[in-house]
Amino acid sequence: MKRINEFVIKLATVNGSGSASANTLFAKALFRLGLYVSPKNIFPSNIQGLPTWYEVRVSQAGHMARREGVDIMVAMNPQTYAEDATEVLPGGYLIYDSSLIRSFERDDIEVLPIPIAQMCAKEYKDLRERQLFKNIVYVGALTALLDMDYDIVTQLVEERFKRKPKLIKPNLKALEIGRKYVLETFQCPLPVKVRPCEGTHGKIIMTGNEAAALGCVWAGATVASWYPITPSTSLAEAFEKYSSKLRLDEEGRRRVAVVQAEDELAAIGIAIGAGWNGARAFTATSGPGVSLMSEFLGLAYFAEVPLVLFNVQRGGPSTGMPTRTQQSDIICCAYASHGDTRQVLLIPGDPHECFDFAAQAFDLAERLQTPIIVMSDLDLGMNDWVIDPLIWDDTHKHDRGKVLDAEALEEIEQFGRYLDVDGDAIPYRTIPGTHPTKGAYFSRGSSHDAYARYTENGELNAANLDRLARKFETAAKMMPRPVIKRASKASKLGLINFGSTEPAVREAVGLLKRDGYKLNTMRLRAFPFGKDIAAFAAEHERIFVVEMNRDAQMRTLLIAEAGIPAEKLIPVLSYDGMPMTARQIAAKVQGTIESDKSVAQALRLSAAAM
Amino acid sequence: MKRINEFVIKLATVNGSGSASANTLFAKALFRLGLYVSPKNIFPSNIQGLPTWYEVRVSQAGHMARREGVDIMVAMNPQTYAEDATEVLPGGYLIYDSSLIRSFERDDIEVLPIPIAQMCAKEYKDLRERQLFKNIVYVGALTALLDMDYDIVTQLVEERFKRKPKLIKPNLKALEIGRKYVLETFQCPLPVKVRPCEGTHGKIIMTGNEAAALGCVWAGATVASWYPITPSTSLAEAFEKYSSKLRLDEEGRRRVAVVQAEDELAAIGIAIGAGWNGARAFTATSGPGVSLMSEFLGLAYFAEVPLVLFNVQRGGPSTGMPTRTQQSDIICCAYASHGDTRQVLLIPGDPHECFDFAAQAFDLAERLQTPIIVMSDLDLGMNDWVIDPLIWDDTHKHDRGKVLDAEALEEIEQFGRYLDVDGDAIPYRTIPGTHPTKGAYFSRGSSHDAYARYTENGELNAANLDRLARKFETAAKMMPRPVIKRASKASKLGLINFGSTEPAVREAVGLLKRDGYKLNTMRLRAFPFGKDIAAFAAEHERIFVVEMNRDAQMRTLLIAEAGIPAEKLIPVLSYDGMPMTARQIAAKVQGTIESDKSVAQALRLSAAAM
Amino acid sequence: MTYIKKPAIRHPGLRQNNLGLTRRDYEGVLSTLCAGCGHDSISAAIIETCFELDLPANRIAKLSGIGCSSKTPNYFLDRAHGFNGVHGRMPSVATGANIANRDLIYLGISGDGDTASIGLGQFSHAIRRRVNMIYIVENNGTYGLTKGQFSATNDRDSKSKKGEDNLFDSIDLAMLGIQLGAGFVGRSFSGDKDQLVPLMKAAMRYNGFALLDIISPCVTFNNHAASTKSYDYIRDHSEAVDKLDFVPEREEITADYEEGQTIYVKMHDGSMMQLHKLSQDYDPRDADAALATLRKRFTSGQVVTGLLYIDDRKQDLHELMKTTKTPLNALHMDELCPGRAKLDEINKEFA
Amino acid sequence: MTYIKKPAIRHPGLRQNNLGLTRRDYEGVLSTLCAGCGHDSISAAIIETCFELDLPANRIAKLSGIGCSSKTPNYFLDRAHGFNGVHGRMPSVATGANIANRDLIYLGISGDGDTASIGLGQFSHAIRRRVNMIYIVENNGTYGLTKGQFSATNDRDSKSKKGEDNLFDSIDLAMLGIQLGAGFVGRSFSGDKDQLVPLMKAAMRYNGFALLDIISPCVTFNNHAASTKSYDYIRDHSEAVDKLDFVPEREEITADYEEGQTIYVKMHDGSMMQLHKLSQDYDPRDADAALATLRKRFTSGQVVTGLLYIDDRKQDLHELMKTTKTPLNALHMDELCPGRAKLDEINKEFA
Ligand SMILES: Cc1ncc(C[n+]2csc(CCOP(=O)(O)OP(=O)(O)O)c2C)c(N)n1
Ligand SMILES: Cc1ncc(C[n+]2csc(CCOP(=O)(O)OP(=O)(O)O)c2C)c(N)n1
Ligand code: SF4
Ligand code: SF4
Ligand SMILES: [Mg+2]
Ligand SMILES: [Mg+2]
Repeated sequence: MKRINEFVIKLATVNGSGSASANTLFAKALFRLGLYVSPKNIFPSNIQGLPTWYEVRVSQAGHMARREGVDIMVAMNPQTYAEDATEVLPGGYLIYDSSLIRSFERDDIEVLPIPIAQMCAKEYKDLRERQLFKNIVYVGALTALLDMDYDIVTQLVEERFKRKPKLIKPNLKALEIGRKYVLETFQCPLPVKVRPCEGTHGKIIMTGNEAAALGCVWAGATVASWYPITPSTSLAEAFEKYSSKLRLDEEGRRRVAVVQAEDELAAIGIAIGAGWNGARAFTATSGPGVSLMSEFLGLAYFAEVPLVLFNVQRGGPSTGMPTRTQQSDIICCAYASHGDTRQVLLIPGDPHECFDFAAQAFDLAERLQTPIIVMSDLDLGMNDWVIDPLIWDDTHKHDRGKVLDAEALEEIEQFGRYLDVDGDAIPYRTIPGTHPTKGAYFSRGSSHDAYARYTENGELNAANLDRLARKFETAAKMMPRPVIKRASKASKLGLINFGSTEPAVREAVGLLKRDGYKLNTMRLRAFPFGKDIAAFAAEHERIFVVEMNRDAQMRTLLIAEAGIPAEKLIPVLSYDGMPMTARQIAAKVQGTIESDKSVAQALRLSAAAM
Repeated sequence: MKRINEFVIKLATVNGSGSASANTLFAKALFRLGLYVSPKNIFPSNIQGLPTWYEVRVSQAGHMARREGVDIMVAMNPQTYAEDATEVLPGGYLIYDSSLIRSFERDDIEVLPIPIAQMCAKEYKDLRERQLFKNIVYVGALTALLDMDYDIVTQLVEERFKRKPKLIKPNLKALEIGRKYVLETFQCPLPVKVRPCEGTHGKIIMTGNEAAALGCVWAGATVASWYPITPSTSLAEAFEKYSSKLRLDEEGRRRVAVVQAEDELAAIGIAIGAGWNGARAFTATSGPGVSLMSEFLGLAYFAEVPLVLFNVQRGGPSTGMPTRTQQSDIICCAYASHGDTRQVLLIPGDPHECFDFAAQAFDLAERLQTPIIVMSDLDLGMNDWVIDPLIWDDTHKHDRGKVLDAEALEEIEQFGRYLDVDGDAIPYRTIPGTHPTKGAYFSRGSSHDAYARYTENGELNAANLDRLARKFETAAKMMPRPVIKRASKASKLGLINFGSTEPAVREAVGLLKRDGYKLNTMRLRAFPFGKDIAAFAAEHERIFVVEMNRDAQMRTLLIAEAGIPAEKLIPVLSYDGMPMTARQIAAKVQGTIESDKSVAQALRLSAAAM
Repeated sequence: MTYIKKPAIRHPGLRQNNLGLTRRDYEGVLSTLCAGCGHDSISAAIIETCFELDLPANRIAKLSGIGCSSKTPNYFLDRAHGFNGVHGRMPSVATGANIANRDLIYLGISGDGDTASIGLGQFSHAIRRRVNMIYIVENNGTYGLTKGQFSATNDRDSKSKKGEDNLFDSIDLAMLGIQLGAGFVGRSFSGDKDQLVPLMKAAMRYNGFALLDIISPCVTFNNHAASTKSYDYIRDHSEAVDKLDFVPEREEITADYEEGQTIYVKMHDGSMMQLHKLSQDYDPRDADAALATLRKRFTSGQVVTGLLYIDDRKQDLHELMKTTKTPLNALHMDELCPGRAKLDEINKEFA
Repeated sequence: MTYIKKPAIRHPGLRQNNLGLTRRDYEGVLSTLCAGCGHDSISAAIIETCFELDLPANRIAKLSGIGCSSKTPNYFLDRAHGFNGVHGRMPSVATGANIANRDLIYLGISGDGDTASIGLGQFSHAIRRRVNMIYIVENNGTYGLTKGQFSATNDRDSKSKKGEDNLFDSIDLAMLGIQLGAGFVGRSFSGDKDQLVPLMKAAMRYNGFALLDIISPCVTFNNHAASTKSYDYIRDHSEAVDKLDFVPEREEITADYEEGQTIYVKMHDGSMMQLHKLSQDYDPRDADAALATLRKRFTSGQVVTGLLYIDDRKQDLHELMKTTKTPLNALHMDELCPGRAKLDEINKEFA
């Protein structure tokens, strides 16, 4: 087994013990060493005292999905010692706090006891410091065990406490304690270790929520209204942080307003009011919030009010698993609200796209005058991903869509808010206060004619509904196209995925290829579906649809909305709340190929054509 | 044109003028004469002063759908004279209040002026009475013009004012005024007229909301919580009326509680609390309310709480057309809430089924421990339909599902709220307070194991989700089966419909048959779909799916959930808010058959097989 | 067709305000409410107020929820943008609109069902957030548009048109407003134009959350305590045709009384309502006293009208949030988008 | 695995109540709240109260919303059914449960976020509806479970752990409760067991809506006004690792003071809270006086504790609705289903 620069290390700690910061420091150091890391924070829905894990896949090759099996377990939580030990692969290592000695019934792994608590007790007098620095101590130990460039680690500590320099020393000391102990006690480094490389040079490491928040800032969003809910909270908080820093006017006043609403209904109501009034506005939430927003989402669809909604998905149904990931709000969002309502979805595949799509979402919302729902998930939103630096093109002109200003209003004879002037089914709107006598109209969720007048004439209303349906066709043309990667032109086997499953899919496709199965892949990035989707389906006999939900929701959408025959689409599902692994996908694909005749037939077809 | 016992009469009045009562009296009299009537109340979303129509299809043959064209128009509203006149078929009649003479530019119809206001002004001193009795006067006139058995009409008046006998005389007088005037003035009866028959003897005339409310009473529902919204309000109000009359205990206290909640979230919350606590509980609402309930619907699905929700659908999206009908909440309800949530729907096709399904819904809710959504619509809910009398089988045992009482709890070792004991994926529940030490559990919307304990173990949670999916399969087996009517065993052309479109479909199928097109029909009555649905689809090459929404929502569900290939299903849609007509359906079907090659092919196949 | 454009007859002699506009320029489409509905009087008062204050209509945004009351923004200020949202959620939409452009006047119109039931949470939090707006509740104690169910402001023990008892105590929105920190709280009666218009003028000029709880009788589903005589009379006659679909045309109820006076106003159903107009020596700047007065009069069945409470020193939401003085919706993209170089800097923080 | 069953060690010497049960029989699963969290003290008080009142746990139903506070019903009364619903909607679920069976005791547990923000409407209407229940707000002025955002009961101008200012005035739930007609309103402090348990006992015995607003400090996201000294100390140390994920283990804050006394209680962040315990001559039956007292003390920064208001004569929801005395969920189907003959009669009305 290749274990240099390719391994999984897992840190088992206790919630609220200060480990999260130490763990991030550790992952960042690995990243600085040039390695791809994909840390997954597996935390409870609680604040203190429950088991928490931080699992870091380290990969020079760039694999960023989770991988089964742990090479090095840092077991700091006696509550979970037993289960933690079982996860270590044969030949792997288990480090634990041996202040209280215990035995682990595994003779196929190596146990490295470090008396962390004892050492801290000796070193620090303050009880809190004792507790806190335990985390830094194990990081220090790891630097030696893994042969990490120590300067990089100490430099990171210094960067981090730039503004609190007095904290640098105690942290460095804690690092030293751990490092020194293992250097003196064990054979360092371990065979599982790192070697600096260039892999991630020039890259950044960031969560999707941070990226999306930055996207909102760069898109010129001025109003954010939200209600706290995991895992979307950090998006709103990051937006508040960056926008209030980057948007100060000459007098120190803010060119932005962030409102913590009293609930999700108010959060989206505020965004609708602001969007209607010409500001770029958004809200961020997760499943329960989306359900609560659905009446308002129908209003925004029907009254044609631009707004952006980030749905950072978590485990459903209901309150479900708030700290786990899923992609299970697909149908709920695509058809959010009662009546003939349909919503536009953007589905980023990594934090880089979270930034790009966040920025695009505001253009699309204003161009289409409708809500744009950006579908992220907990894994994408809250975990750190290694990505290319974010890019902004200074020549980009924010597209505010069809808005008539006072001058334009002067020129036209009669303004009709919902008239299809250009044949693309997108009407012109006006912003309140624009003109003293022209362009005012009445927005409403009740049936209306092309002049925004209330009507109970069923045909006028149906005509308006037809225009909305045509607008959705226009939308399909504006959506980001899917990313298609072909293993072979001739392959009749395809795979469709979207969102955060991308790293697992990329790796799985590699594994499958190695075993002789060539799959062409298409990563969906939006709904409504453009032409490419049906075209891809037409080219393939059997297509695996990878998604993290029980009901194969995207598959349902593909069947219903892209007209793909059901029998073509084979679900590959996972809904235990954990990010998928490549092997999960590869095993399901391979299993199906080998057991299902129709798939085997497709494969033969590909082979014949190859 | 056959115009005896087969015609359409339309009464154009003003909202709040007291016409609704007079119109109902009129329709009921026709019904008593043995005729099928299907009055459609076309009313504005307002209280007073706007145009209102009451359109009555009269049919000895039993056609109960709307029909295009009006044979007799009673135009009482000067605001709409012009449009009302255009609706009259050539050879038809227009009656109007000629207190103010005016001309109607139609020489192909006969205009019958009656100076109604003048006559009332002469007869009644009180201003309100003048206004009010105008309506009775035109009914009186119609009795003579249509040759209605006058005794039946007067008897109806007497029945109605049994409890206010002093009102009988003035009403009879008003009838007389109108009757006398036309008898003296015009050649009575008109060629469009009625002749008593036996058609509806033994039948009743009732709205779906009244029937559903009675169903709830007979099902033993004890808790109703609701928030006013058209067109569901009359369901809750009828339940309150009947249950408080029929459910008094010895001390005059009520064996029922009806709560007008502060909004729809509270309405469903109350129903959930009551259902959880072992009462049969329901709520009734329409589109906007369903959207607001969607978070709670997910909780009830996941925590497995029985409750019944009546969705009396109206025109969407958003506030839409509150006083018009649609079937556009199909998808929204089938998948209500975020996450992998799916809901059970019952879809009655007439008020008789509204009663039956309401009653069954409570058994199903408790047997399945999940929300049951009864999908009605404004046409079904608020208009009068001629149906067979409601039937109750006194031997029916209300099925309360799997509930463990104290005795049962004594016997089992460990109670597991979400254990699949019987292999049907339906667990056992307990009612709070049952046993001093056993059977208590914690209901929650967060992830839980088979013992209702909170868990963040993804696999345990997934296992529970899998059981819920299996429970949905069990549900499919318990659903009322679709009603299949075969025109011909050999026909390869089918038609699927559901709900209130049934009369129009029956009539359309007759029209098509006359023209040589034999369609087998299947009326869906529930979701999830049972086996019959796919079987019906398999038997047919092309199937028309009739529904009142823009997006062909049921068709989507059939494709996605019954595995029917999209190309088989041809949408027949209407979404102008009016109940469909037979001709609308027949024309679309015939047009498609004649223009679409694939359908023609299906037809040939049927012909070959015949 | 329920959209009826008013005939555009111009009376050349109509009085003009300082903007050269006549009252007509402040009107909306023809009301579709019941004849005599109190809500129409409130619309008239709004028109009067805006005309007299020389307000340019396009600098006003009208927002509402759902209900007969919430329809009224269609019936005034045709030149202003309007937003008729969803039931009970006007406060949040108004908050968002206000945040987007602090320079317009926000006129929120709601009903008692819209505000005191489904909208109670949003109402309370808009107050707490000190949104700079005028919030008018057209309070008729009933759900007009859905045909007469009790609302949460309906008096205990009164009867509905169908004869049912109201079981619950009413919520007093003015007291609630003061308690939650509204800076301006007034109450009036739709038929008391002399009190209403000045109160509205003051509210329009107030910088912060101004609540106007306006008693506005519902002609059709009026449900104040039954006064045997006239109530039965009407019931008999509406029941003459068995269903409650007859709405007799009525005159607007008016009230003309002096400060400090308590009067009885006869409702459409013949019942009486007691209005008490605050006297000149009442100090509306003392919240504690205001609440005490309201509670005391409430206990003796009196509805106090007038300017109940005002606090001039309260900062509005924008001041609290320290938003820039230019309306957010008027900022240029180059003031908002930090551009490429700044993004490169941020990238570095994550490298 | 966050479900931790407590070790079932039996101490034979444990005191038994009149039902022969020990305190242990009233416990729940092990709490997963932060060490020192005020909510745990409230759970302990509930256990104490039920034990001492000899209540059979299975005659109690525990209901809650979402939040750290709303988790607590899992940590007491294992033998009672519980329902942990959705955020802010406990009041409606409790109302429904109560309607279904008037004979159980309904114990609703909520947080300040759960009640004063998302749940404000349901809270207010459950009060107005006079649901016979005990409604406990475990009030910490913050959103604990979502990591320390301000709640609507948080004091104006206090600072969050991240150093942001709270811009808005707090909502006083006790005053709101009195204003909306709650029949029993008490306030206490989680660390004052001597006051809390008797107050809970009284609430348990009260027939109607009993509101207990219990100040319950959040160890982790405590956000009362910053006291320079100790606050900075902690910030330094939690920031030592840059993220706010370190939760030092804390002792419960307790308070022991006499009736009529005003004391300062030191919060976890070193700031001070002023508690004022009502004196014996305070008459809790006068709502006007209660409100006046609360408002006055509030203005001077004091939080009044004790039994603030009680009205013995209020009828509860079931009395108002005149529901039968047998619990609705215990009625037999033959008492409920009118049967065939009755239906035939009704058919005739429609013939
Ligand atoms: C979510 C939702 N629930 C219910 C309704 C139905 N509805 C329309 S108006 C109304 C009540 C209006 O009462 P109020 O606000 O007092 O206005 P009024 O008609 O009395 O002026 C209701 C319940 C709706 N439109 N939307
Ligand atoms: C609909 C919905 N919105 C948001 C959340 C996220 N959420 C969970 S707990 C909580 C706040 C809890 O605050 P509080 O009620 O004060 O309880 P505490 O944790 O402080 O005891 C929020 C917003 C949710 N679960 N559901
Ligand atoms: S129903 Fe009542 S509130 Fe509505 S318009 Fe008529 S009078 Fe006004
Ligand atoms: S975060 Fe605060 S409220 Fe939540 S458990 Fe910890 S101390 Fe208690
Ligand atoms: Mg009202
Ligand atoms: Mg809290």
